[in-house]
Formats: sequence, structure tokens, C-alpha cells
Amino acid sequence: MKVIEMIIKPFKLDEVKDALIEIGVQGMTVTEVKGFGRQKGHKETYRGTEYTIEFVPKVKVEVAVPDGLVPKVVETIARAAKTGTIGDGKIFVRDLQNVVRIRTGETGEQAL
Amino acid sequence: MKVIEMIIKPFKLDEVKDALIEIGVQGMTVTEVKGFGRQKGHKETYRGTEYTIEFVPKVKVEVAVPDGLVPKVVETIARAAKTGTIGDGKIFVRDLQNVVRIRTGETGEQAL
Amino acid sequence: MKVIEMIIKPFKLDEVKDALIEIGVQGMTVTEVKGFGRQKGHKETYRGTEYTIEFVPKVKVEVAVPDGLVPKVVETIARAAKTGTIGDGKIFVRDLQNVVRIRTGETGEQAL
Amino acid sequence: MTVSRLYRVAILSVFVWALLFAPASGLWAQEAPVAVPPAASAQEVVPAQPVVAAPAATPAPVPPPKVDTGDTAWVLTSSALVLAMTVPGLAIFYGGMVRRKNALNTILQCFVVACLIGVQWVLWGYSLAFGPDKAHLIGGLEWLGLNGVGGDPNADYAATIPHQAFMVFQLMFAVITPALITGAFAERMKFSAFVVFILLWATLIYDPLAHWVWAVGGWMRNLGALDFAGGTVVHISSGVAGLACALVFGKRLGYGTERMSPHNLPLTVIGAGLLWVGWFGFNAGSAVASNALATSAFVVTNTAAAAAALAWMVAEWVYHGRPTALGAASGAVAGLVAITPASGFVGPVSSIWIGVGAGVLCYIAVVMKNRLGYDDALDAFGIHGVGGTWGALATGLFASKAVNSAGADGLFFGNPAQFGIQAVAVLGSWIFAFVGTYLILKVVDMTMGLRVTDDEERAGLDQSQHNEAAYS
Amino acid sequence: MTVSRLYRVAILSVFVWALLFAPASGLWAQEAPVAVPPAASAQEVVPAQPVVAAPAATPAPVPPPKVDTGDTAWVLTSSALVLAMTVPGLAIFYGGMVRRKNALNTILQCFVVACLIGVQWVLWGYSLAFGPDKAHLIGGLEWLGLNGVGGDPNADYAATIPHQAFMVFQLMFAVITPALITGAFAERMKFSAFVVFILLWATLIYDPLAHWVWAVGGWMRNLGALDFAGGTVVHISSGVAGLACALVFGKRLGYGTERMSPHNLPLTVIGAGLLWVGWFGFNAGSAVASNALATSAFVVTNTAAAAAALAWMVAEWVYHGRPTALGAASGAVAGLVAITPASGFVGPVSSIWIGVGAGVLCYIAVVMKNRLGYDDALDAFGIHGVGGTWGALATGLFASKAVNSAGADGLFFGNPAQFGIQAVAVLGSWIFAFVGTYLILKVVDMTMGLRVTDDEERAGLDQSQHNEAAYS
Amino acid sequence: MTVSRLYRVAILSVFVWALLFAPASGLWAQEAPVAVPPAASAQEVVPAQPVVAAPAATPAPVPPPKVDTGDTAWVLTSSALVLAMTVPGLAIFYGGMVRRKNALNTILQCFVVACLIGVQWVLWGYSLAFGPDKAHLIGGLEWLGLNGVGGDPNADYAATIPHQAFMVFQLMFAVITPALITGAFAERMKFSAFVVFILLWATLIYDPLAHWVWAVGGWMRNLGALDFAGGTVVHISSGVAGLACALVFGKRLGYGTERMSPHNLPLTVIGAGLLWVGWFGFNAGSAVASNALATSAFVVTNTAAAAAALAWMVAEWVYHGRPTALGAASGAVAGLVAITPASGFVGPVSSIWIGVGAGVLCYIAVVMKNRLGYDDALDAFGIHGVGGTWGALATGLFASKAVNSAGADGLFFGNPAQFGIQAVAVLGSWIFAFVGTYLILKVVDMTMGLRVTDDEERAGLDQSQHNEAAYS
Ligand SMILES: Nc1ncnc2c1ncn2[C@@H]1O[C@H](COP(=O)(O)OP(=O)(O)O)[C@@H](O)[C@H]1O
Ligand SMILES: Nc1ncnc2c1ncn2[C@@H]1O[C@H](COP(=O)(O)OP(=O)(O)O)[C@@H](O)[C@H]1O
Ligand SMILES: Nc1ncnc2c1ncn2[C@@H]1O[C@H](COP(=O)(O)OP(=O)(O)O)[C@@H](O)[C@H]1O
Repeated sequence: MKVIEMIIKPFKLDEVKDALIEIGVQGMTVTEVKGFGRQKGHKETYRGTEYTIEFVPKVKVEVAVPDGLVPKVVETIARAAKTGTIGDGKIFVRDLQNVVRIRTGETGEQAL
Repeated sequence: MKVIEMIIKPFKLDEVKDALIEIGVQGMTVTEVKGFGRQKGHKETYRGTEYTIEFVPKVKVEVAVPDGLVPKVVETIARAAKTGTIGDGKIFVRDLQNVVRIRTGETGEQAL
Repeated sequence: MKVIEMIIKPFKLDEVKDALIEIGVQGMTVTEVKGFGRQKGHKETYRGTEYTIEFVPKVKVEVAVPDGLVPKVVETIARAAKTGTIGDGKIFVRDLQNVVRIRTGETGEQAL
Repeated sequence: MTVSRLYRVAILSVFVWALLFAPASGLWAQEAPVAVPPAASAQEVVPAQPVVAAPAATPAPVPPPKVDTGDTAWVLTSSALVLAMTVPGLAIFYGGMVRRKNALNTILQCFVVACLIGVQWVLWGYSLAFGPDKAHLIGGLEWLGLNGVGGDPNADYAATIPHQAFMVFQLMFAVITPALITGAFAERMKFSAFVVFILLWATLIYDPLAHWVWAVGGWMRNLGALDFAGGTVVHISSGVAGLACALVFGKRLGYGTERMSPHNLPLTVIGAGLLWVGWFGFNAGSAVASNALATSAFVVTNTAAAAAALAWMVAEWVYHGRPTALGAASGAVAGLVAITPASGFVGPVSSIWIGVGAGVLCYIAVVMKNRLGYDDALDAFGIHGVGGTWGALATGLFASKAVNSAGADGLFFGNPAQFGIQAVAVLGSWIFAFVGTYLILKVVDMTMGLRVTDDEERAGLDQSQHNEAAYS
Repeated sequence: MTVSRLYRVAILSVFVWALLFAPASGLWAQEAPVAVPPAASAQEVVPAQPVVAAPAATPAPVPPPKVDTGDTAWVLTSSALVLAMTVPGLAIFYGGMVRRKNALNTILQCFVVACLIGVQWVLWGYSLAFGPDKAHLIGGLEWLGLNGVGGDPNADYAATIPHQAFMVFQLMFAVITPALITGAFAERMKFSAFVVFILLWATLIYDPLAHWVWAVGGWMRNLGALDFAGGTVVHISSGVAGLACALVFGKRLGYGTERMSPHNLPLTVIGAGLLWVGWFGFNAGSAVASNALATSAFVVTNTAAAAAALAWMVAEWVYHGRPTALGAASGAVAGLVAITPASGFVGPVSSIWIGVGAGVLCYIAVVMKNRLGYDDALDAFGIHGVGGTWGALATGLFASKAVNSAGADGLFFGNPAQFGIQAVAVLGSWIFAFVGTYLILKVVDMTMGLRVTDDEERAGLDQSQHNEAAYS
Repeated sequence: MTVSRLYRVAILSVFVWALLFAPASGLWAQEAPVAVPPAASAQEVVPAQPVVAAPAATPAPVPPPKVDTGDTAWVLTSSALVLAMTVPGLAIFYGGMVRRKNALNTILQCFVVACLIGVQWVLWGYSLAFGPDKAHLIGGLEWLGLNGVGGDPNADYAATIPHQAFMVFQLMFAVITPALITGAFAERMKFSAFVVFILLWATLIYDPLAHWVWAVGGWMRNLGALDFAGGTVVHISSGVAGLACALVFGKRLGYGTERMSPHNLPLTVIGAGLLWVGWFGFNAGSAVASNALATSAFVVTNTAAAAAALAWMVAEWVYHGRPTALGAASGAVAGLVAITPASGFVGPVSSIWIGVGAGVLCYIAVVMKNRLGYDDALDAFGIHGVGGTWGALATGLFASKAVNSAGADGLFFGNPAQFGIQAVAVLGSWIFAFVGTYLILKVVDMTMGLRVTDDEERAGLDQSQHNEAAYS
């Protein structure tokens, strides 16, 4: 199993979610994060004091999927999250040793 | 070493924390997240405009533990976080290559 | 590739960020978390009701880097985030299977 | 959100209506006259309001103007209350309803309107609106920079308070009116264009309209239209201007697909509370005296707000199964809007009907907006345009000389003509506000551009227009 | 939280008390009479308050009622201030103290009370409370729909302002009283049951009690009980009703195990600030005139609030080592509650004692609650019940005819009987409010159910009752 | 942030200035006298303000003091408004500007000042400030515990309202002044030291200064300095005290390296709105009557606030490319500060210049602070010190007897001497406030320590001083 973790633009969340549901993903977890990459931040000024804000608001989405589904999921995300402008974000694919569904106690792929 | 990551109902946090401390876990990190799984979301209405809120507030807890402790930790969480109703959440077990305690510079299992 | 994940004191974020940029890191993702470790929490009282707050506000920073850069990054973080007092935090090093840059579709180390 | 449910609300409301009307006639008959009987003291007979007394009602012997400390205290207090309606009231009522990234811009727009008009009114606005009449259309420039507007009363407008007190009370009305429009173009207007638009709109739309309705010599006032505290001048004008804005600006990016729920509803409810409290100054202060008429206006203001909030909540309960806090706040404001023109002319039981009508009609208007598809972001038109129109017409239904002998009777009190007069005033205001606003917008759009770029809109106006963040 | 620390607070407070008392007698003697000397102008001798003048104090020659603009301005202003106490004041004072998921429901409850009573009072409430007396127990139905309540003064209640001004001022009291109760059952009541409960409680408890204490003919008024601005009618009744609610509802889910700390304390402190400011209208407005008595009430109101906030903070400092913002806010409100019945009868130095007593006693009450184990979520009883009882009794201690010649002397001024009278009034209000509330709750519970389901409570009332979220 | 841009602002402002001045002389000439002409009714000729009438202006025949209901209503209303400026106004204006971890401490400081002074003023503060004069320097102890301060007017200060009304109005000034200082040492002062500091400062600095400027016999009053509503007493004293605090405390940890942006700007803007509204009580209430002078003060107050907010925003726009919400709020407050001493002596057009000057000068002061490197956290000095100084001097420029015959003419109206008198008063206040504050701080620092530990500062004062969290 793998965890696919993506950092995307916040207003793309609903589109990505819908695209993933369509290909059979049954759960996901979303975190509000701030990111820093090629995309420049911006300045803020308060009574003459300027701050450079390098971090841009982003959304992190984590989906645990069986190995077989990985390519399809990655490709789906890459399509749904793309605007073609800087700051579109990244997809990270990471190993997942085991999963347990707390309600039923199921483990492994059944628990996804 | 492993990182055990769980997504649980927010009001279960204190119970899970206490249970983990009891079996010797010495640290953990908590993040507020929103989740999406079997559990249905709800509707919100603002001046006649309805929104479907699929994401339900959850808490993510991460604990880094030595390999030996993994089964006990998983079992403890599964017990403490369970209500038996939909949305109880999931436990993810993932590999951890190395740890460093910043204050002392210790690495590996000592640093946990 | 590896993901280096650190839990640090919030007021150290800017210092760590600058140090990482200096050694060539080109992106990172930051999450607000609450942590629990050796560092004691504190008490809060509201109209005579006391609550013990075990969790202390922390910042989690994730950086994906090529394997070669790992030691340097770890060492840089350990230096920049250190105050020498309890609660300085931890660095976790974890495997990363693959990365995709959404905007361009690049994968692997180029995508970092 | 089926159409059939909408019908249910409509039917329900007609039903409730009918139910209330039956006993109503009886209750109305009992309504105690709150205003002065013919034999009352001279001071109180002075038409309490710059507004729109039927010409014949002007009493013959006016006492020489002298400042009354009680009246002055009430008008100063009212002026402060009406400023509080805009800053911070309306600012946070609107500010809480937008998304987090636009919170400051929305709040700032109201704040800046108070600043711009605060200077404009003193320099030329008051003179255009209330200065010596020119052709029943506009005031002259004689009072530029408040020249001649001093501490002595001006008996034309308020015989017992300093002329400047009347001026500053009216200033607060001139402030809130353009501020109300900002709800229509929230979350997408360039700040520089906003400043220019407000100055033009205040000078070209508000000042003339205020003159028509309230100034000695204004044509609507001469017509005999009743507008105690600004149903046409304030609410129809701003609401209809809002409609024009919504149409010219088009929708916000992501409208209909992204979630655009209010970022901080407690802020909105506080704002609604301040609007409610401040509205006592708005309506009861419009008596420009501290007397029975002011008291009566105070009472019906409260009653209409309460009834309208309840009506909106009931409509929601029927239509989508739950009453909401935003609904209660919106309903109260709708009721306050609707009672505004009527507040010096109707009794407490009438004010319940006016409130119920406002709650239901504005709710329907807001729901319909989603069907019709224009993006009046914070419902400036749905609440102020619709509520103001209902209120102005309802004044023609429920007005009673038993309440204010200087007013007129409405349709339900045997004078159908008044309803016709009200309809003319409504129509005139609609046309003037809509066409005028449309033209101003087009001119500003062509010269400097109205709307922020897509990137600026997505990043949020706080960041792109002000380099600030509301929260950190 | 050892018991011994609690004792320390008690001892400390007794000590402070004694310390203050010693010089006090001297200072009291010096207290300048603020109220009218016998020879003052007729207008001012009119018993300034509907409230509770010792019967003998009624002056012989009452001038024919005539509206005074200054008095009217002050009462209208006060009415606006008292509405601001509930909406937005109390709404956010309470709203900030609950958990995020219940913020809107809590705020909305106060808002809806203002709407419900805003209509109820006009239709039948005022008539029941102040209408022509029936058997010293209730007002008649003669004033239904404000029939006969018009612009002329009603000399029984306020000889120098329009009768409707008195009515609308009293309306604001009728609004805040049930709103105070909502603190007791916060975070767990069904919204539909809430609406029914409020209407029943206002009609069956508040209206009669207001009649007993304030209306011409009411039995407590006849008894000679002093209650200038509502210690019994407003605070004891709502506080004791809150106790009944806390007992009937039981605890919130997770009480004692989950963290239930306030989600937004700045909101709560703003609310406390608005309560403080609005309370000037509440107490000084209860003079129903703009005179020396109103001024005196204004001064003692401020002084008691300040002293009580300091006392609460000192108690916290001693008892758990830190003064808190919530403590300061709570203490100020406790002081305002306690001075309410006394505000027209005591001098400034007395008001310091009353405030100190309120701060310490209410703090102890709130701490004790955690021992006794009932869940009065936002301390409606701990602050209004306890503070109101203390204030009503303290009026019997500190009242002085040197301050208000139409009042009475208290125990410390040589008239122990007054303390007895106050105790009777307190007891009567306690019993009536407790039993009446209990019965109403039981009836509502049996017919429609009082409490939300466990799932609804866990999801939060904003979501489950209103389909809304406070923040997004 | 190059120096050249700063010059651009300065040049721009001079230019705007010149531009405005040219036509100004013409406009001024036209300014209608708002205050009473010599022949007006006796009551109005009574110097409306305790303040600083040129000695010669005292009119000969004073009517016997009698309470006027309208004047009393306005002064009571004003007192409530001025309290609202501090609690909740200033509390949240400041509270929104600090970091989240210090929000409650900052809010609480303002709240606690209201409590401390609420008791201090009644017990000894009022007597020191306004009691019978001793050597032109301080009031006697005759009025301790408000002994002798009752319901009858004191003709020295306000002939038509109860003496206690004047006292409580002044109390609100005594509250806000020390509260303003808290902006300078925000986010780093020990709470216990804070309590001691406030009591000392109020007693040793504020009370004497108020005596000098406002009390019968005070030396600055005798000098003929004009200060209608507190430019020296309130704003210079608190602003300069703030400067002393900033210097003694030193910088906050992380100043210049960590981000210290406001955590909740909507809160700050609401606070600014409440300050604006409340300031009508502050300035127009300082007429201690409800008349033409109060009205005039009301008008110029609003105008100056509006003009200053616009000026600040324009300066920002030029200097860093964007106008901001915090800038608008700060500018409005700066304008309100500057108009304070002038509000009873200048006309509306003059008030525009005063406002523009305040906006530009305070903006420059705030930007310069970053250069000079002291950490006046919330700009108590930058706004109140600089704005108050400008206002006091500007009074010497723009004052006109056409506006207030009991005042004096300023430089621009042919009386350069007045500017000199104002400069002396400014200098005196500066020196006294700076030296006095410095000494008090040193004493407190040596006895109990002023500043929290580094760990406490990093954890935040809410946690370390109060065991609370603002949000959860
Ligand atoms: N090396 C990295 N490690 C962790 N997160 C990263 C890394 N690079 C980018 N990110 C995340 O991805 C987001 C988008 O990256 P960015 O470089 O701006 O996109 P792009 O290169 O596609 O324009 C960043 O805001 C950050 O949160
Ligand atoms: N495949 C997944 N990947 C990531 N997170 C998941 C996944 N499935 C579930 N979750 C997380 O677990 C939470 C609980 O899941 P849910 O399916 O509702 O629980 P259950 O199946 O036990 O009733 C979700 O809210 C989500 O945050
Ligand atoms: N075993 C662990 N698993 C996950 N997170 C941990 C663990 N131990 C510590 N942390 C995180 O690191 C932070 C700092 O840890 P702490 O033990 O207080 O530091 P130190 O030991 O260096 O003084 C904690 O607040 C927590 O967020």
C-alpha cells in the first residue's frame, strides 16, 4: 500500500476530491498548510512595518491506496490539480506498512 | 522504528493520549485535519444557498516508536479510539529511517 | 529521496527556513501542530475550572530532498532550531518513493 | 431546493398574512394616537421631519426658532447612533459574510465611505442636497463648506436644534447609503475604482435624490410622498444601485462551484445588533425632536425588526428545515429597512405586518437570486432594494393620521390615493438609481477599470489591494 | 483546589470587609444627598421610578403630565442602551464562552429572545405586566396590542415622557431577563423547545413578577420592597430559573472529562463591556427622568462594577494564583447585577461595598458549583441568582433617604425593618421563579422534549439545529 | 522603504497643505458662527467648558444653577459613550493589534484601568483634580469619597447639570488616559507591576495635570491655554508617558526579526469605530451642555477624523503603494486626537486642515519609529503624543472667536500670542509627563520589577500572567 500525499492550491480541493471519488478512492484526509517553493510570496505592511510572507496557503491531501491504484491516482491528481501556473504543487508517493480500521479492527488493504 | 499515524474523532484525543502514556509512549504530535470516508458529512445553508460539507473535523496523531512497541501501540489506540460507530478512523503504520533529538543531538531509538 | 520532517518551536521557523534556503533547499511545507514530549504543558483556569494543557504549540516542517542532501539538511536543521532547552523538538527522516511536480509533470529528483 | 418548496413558502406567507389581517382591522381601530393632537403645544406641531409632510399639513403659526436642549441631545445621540450603524455596524455585518481573504477590504470599504462622505458632505454634499432649491431638482451652492450653516436653527428643517445638528444627522444618512451598496460588489472591486465610484455616486445620485424627497422645494416632497426616514432615498437608492452593480460586475470567480460561506458569522450578528440599536437613531431621530412622534417611531422600529426576523426564520424553517442565525440577522435588517419610510406614520400593530411582509419578501428575493443567477454578493438589492420598496409601498397602505397628524392616511385607512403617490415615488427612485448607477459604473470601467484581475481576486483583496491579512 | 484555599478567600473577604467598614461610617455620614431636597421643583419630586416607592413617599401635588424633551431623550437613549445589552452584548458575552461548535446557537438564542419578546410585549406582555391591576397579581387585558398606550404620559409610571417611551424601556427589560436564563442550558437545548419555553416563561413568570414589583397595585410594591431597576424581577428571577434549568437538563456530554473552555474570550470581554455601558441605561434610565437621581444611579452603577471586578480578581489571585480576563468580566457583571436594585437608593461609598460583596460572593458561588456538580453552563445562577439576591438584600442594608427621599433607610441607616421587607421579596421571587420554571420545563419536556440527541450535541448545535458554522 | 520615499510623503503633504490653504482663507471668512452671539440667552453664555476660557471671557451675571434635563441627558449619554471608548473600544483596538498569545492581557489592561480608576476617582482622584485649589497645583482633599459632590450643580464647572454628572463625565476621561499608555508597553509588562503603575500614574500625573488645565485656579488654565476636551491632559500626557515607557522597557523579544503582525485586524477596526462614535461624547460632551457649542464640536470631530483617515491612507498609498485598513483606522484615531483640544474653538473647514495634518504627521511618526528603533508597540506615542501635540498647537493656529466667543482667536485669526500660550502648555505637559512617568517606572522597576521573564514573554502573557487562552 502507498500513501499519496499532495500539496495543492486550496481552490482546487473540491475538483481533486471529486476526481478521486470517481476513480474509486473511498477516503482522504485534508490539512491546511503553508507552502514555499518556486511561487513567490507577498509583502504585508502594518503601520509602516513590512513583512515578507514567503509562505503561501496550500492544502495537503493524503490518500492511502492499494499499490495497484497508485498510477491512476497520481495521474488523476496531476490532471485535476493543474492550472499550469507556478505553485500548482507536488505529489509525494510514500510507503505504507499497514492500516487498521478502528471501528472494525480490519487490517491491510481491506481497511482502506 | 515506525511512525504510527492515526485519524480519530476529536473528542477521543484525551482518552487516546492517556492510554498511550500509560504504555510508555513519551511524545506525540497532533494536527487538526478534516476527513472524508464512510462517514457522511452534512449540509450548511446560508441565505438560501446550500453547501454540502463532505469533510468532517478529525484529529491526526503521530507517534514515533521503536519497532518492538508497534503492536502494543496499535492495539491500544484501536481500543481507546473506538466508539463502534462510523467515522472512528484509521491507523497507519509507516517506516521511519532515523530520528534526531534537536536539543541533545541524540539519534535513533534513544532520540524517541 | 527522503522526506525530512521536523517538529520545532514556532519562533524558530524563520531561522530554519533561511538556513535551509542557504544550503539549496527549494521548497517546504509547514503545518501548525501541537506537541507533547518532555516539555511540560501548562494550566488554564476559567471561572474556577482548571484544565491541564499538555500540548504545546509547535510547527511541523516537511522538506523533500535527494538522498545526497540528507546529512547536510539534518545537520543544518539541528543547528538552526536549537535553543538547548527542553521542547526543541525532533527531526524525522523518512523514505520517499516518488515525487511529481503537478505543473510540469516532471517526476523523481527533478521534481524536487 | 425544489421549486415546489418555494411555492410552499409563498402560499404559507399569504396565509399567515390573511390570518393576521382579519383581526387586524379591529386592533388598528384601537390604536392609540401617539402623535400630537391638534391642540398640543406649538413646538410639537412643527412638522417633525424635513420629510415629506403633505403640503397642506404645514401648521400656520411657527414659533420663533430656539434651541431646545432635550431635542438637541436626542438628535446628537441619534447622529452618533447612525454613525455606529455604518462604522462598525455595517462594516462587520458585511465583513463577517465574506470569505476570510476579503474580510478587511469589505470592512474597509464601509470605513472609507464614512471618511469620504464625512468630508464631501461638509464641502459640497449638504449644499447640493439641502441648499436653497433650484428648479425642484437640486440644492444651490450657497452652503458650500457649510457657509451659513451654523448654530441657529433652520426652521425649514428643524426648528428646535442647531442647524449644524440637522446637518450632521443628515451626514450620517449620506454615509450609510453608499456603504450599503458595497454589499453588491463585495470581493471583486478595485479599491481605487471604489473610491472614485463612491464620490461620483454620492454627488450625482444621493445628493439630488435627498433633495427631491426631503428638501424644501424637492419635487417628490411636493408630490406628497411619505418617507419618514429614508425608504426611497436610502434603501431603494442603494438597493437598486446594488442591482446595477451586480449586473455590471458579473459573478465572482468560482461562484456556484466553490464554497463561499461567511467566514465569521458572530461578526455578522454583532453587526446586525449594532444596526438594530443604531436604527433607533435613524428612525426615531428623524423626528428631529425628542417627543411623542420620536417615541412612536422608536416603538414601531423595534416591533418591525422583531417581527421580520421571526418571519424570515419561519420561512426558512418551512423551506429548508432549519432556522439560521444569518437568517435571523438578515430578517431583522429587512424589517428595519421596511419600517424606515413608515416609521413616523404607522402604529405598532401595523408595524408587525410590515415586518412580517419584509421578512418573507426579502427571504424570497434572496432565494430567487440563486435562480436568476446574478451575483449580488451580500444581498444589497435583496434586502435593501426589495425591503425598501415594500416599505415605501406599505407606507401607502398603513399610514394613519391618528399616528401623525402631519402625515396622511394610507389605503387601509381610507385613502387609496396615497398608495398611488408612493408608487410614483418608488418608480422615480428606481429608475433614477438604476440608470444613474449604470452610467457611472460604465464611465469608471472605461476610464480606470472596475474589477481586480483574476489573480488578485483569487489571492484575496486584503492581500492584493492592501498588503494586509485580517488574521494571523 | 483545596478546601482550605476556599476558606482563605472567605476569610480574606471578611477581613477586607471589616477594614472597609471602619472608615465607612464616617464617609457615609458625609455623603452628599444627590436626590432632591424636599423643596425642589415639583417635577423632580414625582417618584422617579415605577418602582417601589415607600407608599407614604408619594408627594401630594402632582403636576399635570407634560412631555419633557430632556427626560424623553434620556429614556429613549436608555432604551437603546438596554437593547444593546442583549443584542449584541449578552449574545456575545455568552457566545464567546461556549465551544466553537455552539457559538451561533448561543448567540442566536439571545437574538431570538429579543425578537419573540419584541412582539409578545406589544401584543400582550405589557398589558399583563403594567395594565390595570387585578387582585394585586396581574395586569388586565385592557392594553392588548398597546391599545390606549400612546403619546401622552401615564403619570402612574412616568409623568414626563410619552407612555410608549415607558413601555418600550420596560420592553427592553422584558427582553434581557429571559435571555439571561439561556446561559444555564447553553450547548444542549433543542431550538424548537427553546422558542416555546421562552414564550411561556415570559408570559407566566416575568409578566406577573414585573406586575408584583413595579405595577401600581402589585403586592410586593405595596409591601414597600425596594427594587430600583430589577434585582428581583430581572436577576433573581432569571438566575433562579437558570438553576432550575441546570437541574432539569443535567450535565452536558463530556462535562468534567472534556475540555470546555471558552472558544473566544475577546468576544466575551466585548460583551461585558457592552453590558457595562448599557447598564447605565438600565439603572440610570430607571429614574425615567434626566435628573439628579438618574445621575446618582449612573455613578453608583459604575462604581459597583469597578469594585466587583477588582474583588473577583483579587479572590482569584489569592485562590489560584492568577487574575483572569474572564474573571474581570464576570466580576464586573456581578457588580452590575448587585447594584441594580440598590442603584436609586445608595451613595457611592456604599456602592463600593455592594460591589466588593458581589465580586467575592459570586466568585465563591461559581467555584462551589464545581463541587456541587450541577452544570449551570455559563453561570446564569452563579452570577444573576447569587448577585441579584445579594443586591436585593444589600439594598435593605445600605439604602438611605439622604440619597433618595422617595426611598427608605436600610439597616445601616437605622431601619432594620427594610431588611426584613427585602428578605420577603427575595424569598417570594425565589419560590415563584423556581417552581414556575420547573413546571414549565416539565411540561415542555413531556410534550416536545427539551434536549437534543447525543449525536446532535456532539456535532454541535450550530450544525444540528441550524445547518450553519460560526467560522469557516 | 528608502529615505527618499519618506521625503516624497513630506513634500506631498506640504504641497497638499499649501493647496488647501489658498482657498481656505476665503472659506474661513464665510464660516458661520456656531456659538452663541453675545446677546444670546444667559444659560448659553456660561462658559460651556470647565476648560480654559480666557479669563476675561467669564460673563458677569451667572444664573442660579438649576438642572436642565436636556443638558443632563446629553452629559450622561456622553459619559456612557466615553466609557465605551475604553471598554470595549480601546481594549479591542489595541487587543487586535497584538499577537494572539497576548490578546487577553492587552484587552484586560484596558478593562482593569476602568476598574481601578472607577474606584480611585471616587475615593480620591476627583478631589485631587477638581477639589478646591491649593497653590494652583492640586485640588484639596475636601471632596474625598465624593463628600459634598451631590445632585446640585457646581456652577464653576457646569451650571446646568448635577455636580455628580460632571464628576462621572470626568471620571471617564481619567479612565481612558492611562489606558492609552498601555499601547506602549504591550506584550511585556508584569501584571502586578501594571496595577501599581496605573494607580501611581493616575494619582501623581493625571490628577495634577487635570487640575492645572481644567480646575478653577489651575496654572495652565490661568495662563489662558485652550484645551477643549483634553489635548494636553489626555493625549500629550499619555502619549509622552508612552514614550517614556517604550524607552524604559526596551524592545520586545524578537523585535525586528520575528513577525509581529496584528492577530485580528477586524477587532482593531471595530475598536476604531467605537472610538470614533464614543469621541462624540468626549468632545461634544465637553460642552457639558446640549447646545450649539456641543453641536459644533460634534461636527468638527467627525470632519477631522474623516480627513485624517484619508490623509493617512493617501500617505501610505504614495509611500508604499497601498492604502491599508490599519492605516485608515489609525488615521481616524489620529484625527480624533488632534481635534480634541480644538473641538470647541474651530470651524469645520479648519477641522479638515487639522485632520490632514494629523494623518500625515502621525503616519510619519510611526514610520520614523522603525528608524529610531524604540519599540512603542502599538504607537501610543506616535499617535497620541504626536497627534496631541499637533492638536494643541493647531488650536493656537485655527481657534476663532467666531466659533466660540468664550475662547480666543488663533494665529490665523490675527492673534499670534495664542500660539505661544499653547506652546507653553505643550512644553509643560511634555516635561511633566515624561519626567514623572520615568521616575514612577524606575521606582516600580526597582521594587517589584516591570517586565516578565523571557520565558513568560515567549509563552505569551495570556498564559503566563493569566493562565488563559484567548481562543480555543
Ligand atoms: N521540496 C519540497 N518539500 C516539501 N514541500 C515542497 C517542496 N517543494 C514544494 N513543496 C510544496 O509544494 C508547493 C508548491 O510548490 P511550487 O514549487 O511553488 O510549485 P511549482 O514548482 O509547481 O510551481 C509549495 O508551496 C510547498 O508546499
Ligand atoms: N484511504 C484513506 N486515506 C486517507 N485517510 C483516510 C482514508 N480512509 C479514511 N481516512 C480518514 O479516516 C477518517 C475516518 O474514516 P471513515 O471511513 O469515516 O471511518 P470508518 O470506515 O471507520 O467508519 C476519515 O475522516 C479520513 O480522515
Ligand atoms: N515520539 C514522538 N512521536 C512524535 N512526535 C514526538 C515524539 N517525541 C516528541 N515529539 C514531538 O517533538 C516535540 C518536542 O519534543 P520534546 O520531547 O518536548 O523535546 P526535547 O526532548 O528535545 O526536549 C513534541 O512537542 C512533539 O511534537
